[in-house]
Amino acid sequence: MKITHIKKLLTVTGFILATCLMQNTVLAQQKNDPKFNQMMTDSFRAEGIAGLDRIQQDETQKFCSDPVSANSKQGEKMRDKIQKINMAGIKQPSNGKYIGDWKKGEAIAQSGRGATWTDKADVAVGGGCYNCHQIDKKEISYGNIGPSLTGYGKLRGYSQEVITYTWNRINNSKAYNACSNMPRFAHFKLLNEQQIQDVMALLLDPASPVNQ
Amino acid sequence: MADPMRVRAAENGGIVDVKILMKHDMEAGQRKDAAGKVIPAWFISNINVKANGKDVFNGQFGPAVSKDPFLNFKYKGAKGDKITVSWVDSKGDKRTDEATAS
Amino acid sequence: MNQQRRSLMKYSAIFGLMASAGLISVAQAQEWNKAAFEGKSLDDVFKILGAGSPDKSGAVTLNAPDIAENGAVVPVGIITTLKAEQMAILVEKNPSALAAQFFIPAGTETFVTTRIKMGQTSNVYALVKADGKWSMAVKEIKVTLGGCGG
Amino acid sequence: MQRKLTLGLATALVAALLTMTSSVFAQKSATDDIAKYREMIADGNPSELYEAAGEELWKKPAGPKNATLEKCDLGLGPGVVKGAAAQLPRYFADTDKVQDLESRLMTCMLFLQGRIPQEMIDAPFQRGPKKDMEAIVAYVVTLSKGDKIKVSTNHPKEKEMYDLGKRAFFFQGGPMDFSCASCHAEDGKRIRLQDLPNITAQKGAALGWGYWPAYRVSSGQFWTMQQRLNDCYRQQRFPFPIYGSDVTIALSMYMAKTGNGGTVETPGLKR
Repeated sequence: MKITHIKKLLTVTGFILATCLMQNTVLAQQKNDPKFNQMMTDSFRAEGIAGLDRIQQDETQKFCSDPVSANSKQGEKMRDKIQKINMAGIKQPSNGKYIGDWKKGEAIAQSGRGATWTDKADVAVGGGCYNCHQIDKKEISYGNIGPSLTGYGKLRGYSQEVITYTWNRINNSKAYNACSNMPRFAHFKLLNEQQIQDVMALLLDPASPVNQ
Repeated sequence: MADPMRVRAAENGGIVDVKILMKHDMEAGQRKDAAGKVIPAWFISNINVKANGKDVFNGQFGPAVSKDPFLNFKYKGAKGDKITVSWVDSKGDKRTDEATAS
Repeated sequence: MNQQRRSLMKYSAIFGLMASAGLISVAQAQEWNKAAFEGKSLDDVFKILGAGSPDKSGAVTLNAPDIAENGAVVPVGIITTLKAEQMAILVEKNPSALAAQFFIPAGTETFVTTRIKMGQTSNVYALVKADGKWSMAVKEIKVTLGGCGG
Repeated sequence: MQRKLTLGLATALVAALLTMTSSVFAQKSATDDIAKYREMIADGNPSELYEAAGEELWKKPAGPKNATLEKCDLGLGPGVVKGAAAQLPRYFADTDKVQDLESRLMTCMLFLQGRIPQEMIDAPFQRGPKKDMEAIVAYVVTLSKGDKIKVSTNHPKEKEMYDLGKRAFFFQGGPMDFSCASCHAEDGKRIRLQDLPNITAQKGAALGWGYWPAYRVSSGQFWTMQQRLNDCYRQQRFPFPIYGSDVTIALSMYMAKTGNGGTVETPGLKR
């Protein structure tokens, strides 16, 4: 009787201790620096559609702003947590359709416009995909921050598994890699469902030039 | 008044290498302003270069020449040549600058 | 009186001649070839310049990059071993093909470099007129999309 | 008839060339070609046009006090312009602040000429008082061309600014989660065909810091470092960084200090 009590107590203590430790590592990632916060507050002003709320970080942004800690062993649990949060927000297509029009997808991939303070709120935001990825190999002006997507469907196949993974990845890349450099296109409503379907088609329509 | 040009002229082996930078917007008449109105074309149309008063180069530009135009050519000449560069634009604005071949 | 008048006329004639000699550049300024610069297609401009159908010639070199990082500034140069008196740069896919033309007096090298705007990837032509005959060189210059694009 | 034939032939040839190039075109050659392009435009940097205007403005009496900027202290003593930009940002005792070139010039305009900094801060880039500032900057930085980047963090305020700048460099925000580090923290990266210097390392920081201010061919404008940073933040989808604000100076301090020892190549010529 007594022993089980102690056991319970130990477990609880252990749990509390573990939680404290975890929180400590999370806190240790980057100390809150009032001076830094003050600098950020004082240095920016709202302009056009770019309000000051844009420097109010969410949990993901806060965590990823300290890459040394985020990439450390101690950061691992937090990475999982961030990924889970982001995964939870992903919605599958409301009409069950994953693949749209690859030609429209190519136009979205080409455009890096939108969401800056010089853009109006109604300017369609581009995917900016070529900024970081090779896609259709006929386009020679492509970046390399992300992996090459040339032959995407041809190489990986067109299974539902590949389709769902790709859908999720475009919707919210942070569901798989907490501090991926890729924007969370659905989470921040940069691209709507139809636009994502079109980008999906660019990668996964067998007729898309990407898969030729 | 139009902004001054930068004229460099360097003699080497009896050939004077002339490099000219002109300050001009070279508006092509294709762009729109913030209000959506077409900005009318306005560009340097003619450029004349003389060395010691004698023509060594004549050029005609269209609006497809880049903003702040650059021009490079060479002529048979000598150190100390007085080089006079003049341009006139499509609105009739003019600019003349001088340099000495070194 | 008559004598005086005649000498005055003679004087003004000489003065006029001197003035026109001195103002050669102004005269040329007024001769900006409006029709050629407003010509849309290559053929339009060839016709207006009296170039007919210029032959490609190894004696004409168009010095330009294969790729332009930005279409707003594309360096292009013409160099030729021909005794060129006139040279021109044309961009096939620009709204008006003729970008610039140059007149080369005797004693000036048959070499010129300038910078032009290109709206998109296009063939660029270097035209050279020597001994009344036009020759040309052609090169495709790719205009790439650059930067973040925002 | 003959023309048609020649043209047809030319078109066919070009078409053949096109198919050939598009299939063979490797990225390597594309970046090599970009390098060739840059080399071709390197001679004849239109920054020179701004620099000449800036020298005139430096020596021209202006402002309520009708004074010139010739006694401006950019850190090497009143009136010393040569080499001054290579050592900025730095701490200035008279303002008790770390200042970059442009914030320091605003101080000189205030002290010497009686010009109100707020007018400069509020002016849009490339117009009004900013147009003058840009020309003056072109003049000042040209006089450090070829010098080594030599920025100190010996003063506690300089060190503090550096630390703040480093933190700001990694600060993510906006609807695209971007920080400076999203693009500038790894070697060998590109956006489209543009190389991205790794600013967290000396070599990359020297490349980034050392070539700005620069004439941008894409806009046909001379851009100061303040405008460069402003547009970075615009593309990061951040709100508007205030001209001469601490975050811009802190980032400058971080870049310049990291790039120490590199060569100042200003004014540069950029896409």
